[in-house]
Amino acid sequence: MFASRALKRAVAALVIGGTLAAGIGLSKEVQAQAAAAKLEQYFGIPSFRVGPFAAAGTGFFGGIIDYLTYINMTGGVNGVQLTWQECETEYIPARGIECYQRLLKRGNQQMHIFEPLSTPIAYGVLNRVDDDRVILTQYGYGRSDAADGRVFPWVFATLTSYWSGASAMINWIASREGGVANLKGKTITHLYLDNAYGREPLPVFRALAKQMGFTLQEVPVAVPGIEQTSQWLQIRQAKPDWVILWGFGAGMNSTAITSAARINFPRDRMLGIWWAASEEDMIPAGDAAKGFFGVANVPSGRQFRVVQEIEKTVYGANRGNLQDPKRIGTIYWNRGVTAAIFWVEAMRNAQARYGKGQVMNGDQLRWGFENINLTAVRAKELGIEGMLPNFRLSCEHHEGAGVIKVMQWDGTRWNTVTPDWVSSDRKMIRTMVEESAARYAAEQKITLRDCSKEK
Amino acid sequence: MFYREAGKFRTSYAQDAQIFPLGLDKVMVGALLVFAFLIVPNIASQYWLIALLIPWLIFSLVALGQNILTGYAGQLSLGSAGFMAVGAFACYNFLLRVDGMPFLAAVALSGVCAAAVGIVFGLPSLRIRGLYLAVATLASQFFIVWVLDKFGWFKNYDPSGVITAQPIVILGYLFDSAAEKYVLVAAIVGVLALAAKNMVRSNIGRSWMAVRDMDVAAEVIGFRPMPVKLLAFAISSFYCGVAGALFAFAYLGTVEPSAFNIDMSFRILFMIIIGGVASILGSFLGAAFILLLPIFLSVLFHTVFGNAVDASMLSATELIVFGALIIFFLIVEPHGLARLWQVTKEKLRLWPFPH
Amino acid sequence: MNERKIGGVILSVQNISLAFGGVKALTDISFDVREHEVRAIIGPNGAGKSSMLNVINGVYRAQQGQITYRGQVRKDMDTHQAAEQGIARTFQNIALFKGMTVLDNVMTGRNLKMKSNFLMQALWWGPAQREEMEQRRKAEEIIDFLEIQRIRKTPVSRLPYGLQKRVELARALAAEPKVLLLDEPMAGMNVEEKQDMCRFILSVNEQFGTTIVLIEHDMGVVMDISDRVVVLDYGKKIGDGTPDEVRNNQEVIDAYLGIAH
Amino acid sequence: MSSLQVFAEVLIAGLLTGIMYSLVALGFVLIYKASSVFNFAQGAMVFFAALTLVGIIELGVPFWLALLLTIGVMVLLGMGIEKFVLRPLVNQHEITLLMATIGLTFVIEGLAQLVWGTDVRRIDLGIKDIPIEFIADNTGILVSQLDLFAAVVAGALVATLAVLFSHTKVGRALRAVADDHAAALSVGIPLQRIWGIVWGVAGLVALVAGMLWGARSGVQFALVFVALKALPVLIIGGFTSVPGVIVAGLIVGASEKIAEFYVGPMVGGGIETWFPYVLAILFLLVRPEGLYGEKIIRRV
Repeated sequence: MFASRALKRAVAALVIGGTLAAGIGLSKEVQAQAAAAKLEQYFGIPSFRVGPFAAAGTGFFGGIIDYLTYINMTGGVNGVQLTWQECETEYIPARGIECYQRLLKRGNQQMHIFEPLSTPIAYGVLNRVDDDRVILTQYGYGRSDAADGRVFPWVFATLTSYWSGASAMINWIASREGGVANLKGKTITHLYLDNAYGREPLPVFRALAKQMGFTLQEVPVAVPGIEQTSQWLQIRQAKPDWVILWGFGAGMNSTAITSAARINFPRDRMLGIWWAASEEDMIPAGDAAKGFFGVANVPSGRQFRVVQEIEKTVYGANRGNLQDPKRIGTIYWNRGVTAAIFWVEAMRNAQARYGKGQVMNGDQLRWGFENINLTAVRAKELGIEGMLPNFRLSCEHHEGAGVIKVMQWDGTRWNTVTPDWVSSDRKMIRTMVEESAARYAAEQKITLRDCSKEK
Repeated sequence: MFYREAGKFRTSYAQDAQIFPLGLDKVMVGALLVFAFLIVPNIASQYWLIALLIPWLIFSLVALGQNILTGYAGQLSLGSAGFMAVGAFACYNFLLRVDGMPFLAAVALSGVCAAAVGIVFGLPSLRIRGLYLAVATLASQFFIVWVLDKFGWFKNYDPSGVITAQPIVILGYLFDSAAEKYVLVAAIVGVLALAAKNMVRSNIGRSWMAVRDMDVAAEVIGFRPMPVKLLAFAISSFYCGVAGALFAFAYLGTVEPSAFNIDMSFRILFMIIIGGVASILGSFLGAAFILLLPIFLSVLFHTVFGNAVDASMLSATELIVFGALIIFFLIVEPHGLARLWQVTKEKLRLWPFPH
Repeated sequence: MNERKIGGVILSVQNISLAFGGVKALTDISFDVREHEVRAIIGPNGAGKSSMLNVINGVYRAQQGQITYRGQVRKDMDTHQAAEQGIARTFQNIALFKGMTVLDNVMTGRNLKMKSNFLMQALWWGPAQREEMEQRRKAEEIIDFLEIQRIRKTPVSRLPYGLQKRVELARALAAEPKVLLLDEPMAGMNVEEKQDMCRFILSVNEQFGTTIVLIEHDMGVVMDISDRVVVLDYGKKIGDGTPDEVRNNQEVIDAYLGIAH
Repeated sequence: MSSLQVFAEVLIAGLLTGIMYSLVALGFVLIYKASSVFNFAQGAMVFFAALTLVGIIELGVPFWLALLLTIGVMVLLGMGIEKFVLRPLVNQHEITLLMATIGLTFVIEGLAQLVWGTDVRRIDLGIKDIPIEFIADNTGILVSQLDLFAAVVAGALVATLAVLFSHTKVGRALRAVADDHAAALSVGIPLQRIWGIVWGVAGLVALVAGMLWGARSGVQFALVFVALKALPVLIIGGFTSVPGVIVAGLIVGASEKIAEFYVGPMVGGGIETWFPYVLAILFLLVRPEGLYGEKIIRRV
């Protein structure tokens, strides 16, 4: 008996020892291999493919990888091949930071762009990117005031930020109501996940409510939000004209929609932020979701040329990353593709200035980002007309166009109902951004970056 | 052979009460300290420092706190992450609102704040036991996060509802690099671990264990359950609070209250169970197991199967293996990794003559 | 060994009645204990002996009656007071601290003598350390006295029953009690163990002059070592006096022969 | 709408939600009662069950057959857990067993996502999650068909279990086991077979919970979180009482909804997260052993 116990213990020791040793050893070896490689631009991909948000993760990072593969299969960026390393974050900050550090270096290659698709993880690395000269792209999430490139030189919001999104949503609602004037006396409910993310747009909504004279009902939903009975009873009492759904995760979003059905609240009076407007958020709600409006920072669909080409080239060659090719053209996947498009676009800009066919470093890529100029012509070349708005970034302005499209769910797919992009109140938002950024800079004793010195 | 008690006679109780009775132990501990404070900071890569060592030390500290409360005082609690949150936000506000507040003082004070909160939420323990208490302590977890989330003051009305840790300055010296932060964390954790060891080998430690093992007898022999339990809650929460402050200042940097979620509380409890209940060493081993093993698994899997296997399947498999390992270790040694270590040590004392 | 002399009354219980819900455990019990004597409480199972001890050191609160201890009259005892006032006890089914070593168990007996606060202990501060060592010496005296040096560092859960009983006695003695309550100290022991235990109890009584109140089933033992005996039956006192008086008390005989009431 | 109607509506909604909590808590109780294991993996089992069901349906298997298959899977899973995880750990400390079930949680979650992937799916029970016109028209109060259906199912489930446990051989054996393992063994009750059965039944309960919750908020990972909702129910109801869990579920559901609805708006809302736990604490201060839990008598 004792002997056997001792034996078991020995085995136990071996198991753990082995795991560790192998873990370290192998990683070294592979790094060595990678180091040997020539003319590769290396990207780190901190994905999450398990856990509550896995559906988002697999779609988004699948899209990124598919586009990178597509670029490689079509000759790379001026001959420079793209290579990447994936790392599972499970959407947990600690794991995210570990991934950031793990991906940061691979052999002699450096990670220059970090896109965790997670506000908590973005916060976890926010204070590191300056030293590591890594670009944190915050593709449609994170601190809205990071749009001020003088305070956050390494953080971008290439897509519309939450604040711009919020403002644009109100603008669209106003247009549905036949003009801002008609918002007076109306009630709009902000149904939000009760954490930093859900509270982010409150300053904007409150300001607009005062300015446009509508009543704002704030209804928080406790994390994880799979139970909203009392919230919807409150909404039923307030009889709002619109409910803005600021949720994350299919659990909360689909529950919100089914709960609306339970009190006969019309779904075509609901408008979901882009984290509450993916196919994965609608499907579980079934018919209840029919008519629901969703915000798109990148619309869904396969009609875009780049999507079709990826499908043809990458999936044709059976090198696609999605387990289920049916998800090609879905919101998260499309968003991932466009995220990668910006990476590559920044690379092209940088190469154009610092040397074609070269591997770019962090500073060069940042210059590339800050000189992104997405004109109609360029969009056509990239095959993303209607997929992304036209805009240009600069040293001061790290946020994209600050516009949205609105889609409606017909029970099986999203249909864009706004052919043109709905704009936000740029001036107001920019003022808020700069105020907030200034406060942050003061608190952190940051000296503002002088953009006039750079070009 | 060399690891022996034989021939080393103790001539005073003080000698007998030492933490590391054997000469060899002392040497090794000394070596360990040199290694930890002189060698590691110089040789360890950024990755090791930031991604592994610093979080490991911080969570070991929380696990220590949890172990004092659950392991020694026998109060099953699930509020640790909540108390960490108190520490983190207290530290931020002390530094923000009190000019010239020294960093270490702020950390200590945030520990005290956490302790105060801990006492309040410890009160039910005077009447509630076991699993019932464990679930009841979840109240603290949820309530604390809710309060921090709800009231902007704690976050200095940051529009994103987060706090950003101020730079760490001690006596005018800026602890900026990973190595510096590591040294700072290691020092604090080391001191508090020693303090914990001292407490558990003193009267206070005995009072905790007495209440844990047989509260009526403890009362009859003269311990007062109420102060004993509440002190356990206070000290445990103090450890959590300090760890929380370090978590925010030496590790995460920018934190939102919901970072200290229920999942974290559970993981901290896992750490002491897998590491060893009522064991200082166990707290460190457990933290390593729960925090680092998944990372090693993922490194291992990605390097072995790399791009050959679909990443989603890889991640899922990591989970399975991790869970299986937990079960495996429990079956091998239900009393945790610390016991494994202890057993090997006892074997070593007899080696090479087992009988 | 010093010649012990029985002193005045140190502890007396008057008209104690205790009931759990409807069940009467003790009805109107009165008796006294003199300093330095060995006082036995006997009676059939369920006679309320343990309840009596529990009332004396405050584990139970009697509904009626009062307790006079060292001249102080109380409605009922408070466990902690009892400990502070020098009442220690052992339990019928051993109540040791299973997770701790013999030494630590005995050390807990010294806890009331420890004055240093937790901060000093945490820092292993000079005074705290000196105090710890001081108390450790005292504890070791008891350990030597009860001849359990060998098992000093053994976790009590690994000890055989007889030894556990002895360790529990050691823990009680470590508190240097004036009055020592022993609840069936010899239950379930073999003859040798019993003899040892008797020896210890008597020498405690003689050397430290500790007053001893013990519950015991083994009549032989009781009659040998105790100065006076109280007999309980169904929660009532049916006899009180020297062993001989009790032995010839008809009621007691009936009770033990099981004459129906 | 009169304030009375509003209150009635909140109350009813709360009670119906409460039943949903009870349904999850039931799984915990069964296992704790039989083997005094706090099965942390219950939430994962709920997720696994629902996912397996829809997964099989997606393969083109008719609903009822898929249901039977899933039942089989869950029973096997439950018994497997008993055999390979808990049997080797028999007689270990409560907390060790708890940890084992935590390890189990990782395994099950991983397994579910490995086998069925991470896509979010929906499950159609044929009952719509919309108000019942009849009640709405006559009282103005909205009651969801699905909620009512769920309540009925839960009630039926509990009733059946109650009958099984009180009138069958297995049930008597289980009660004996629950009272005292050693004693049960000594009278020749096959302890491990009983445990196997109980874990099987728990798997079954998980399936039912998974179906109903899945129909409400989709079949997806978030289902594991419903376990959290069951915890306050457990302490109020007592870890060992089936009826207790039902009553407690009703109490928790109703009170948390009323609190959120009437008090929430005054303090900024979201108090549902902690309210049930505070309620549970207050409750425990009065009755430390829970509503129906066995009274703990501590003698010396």
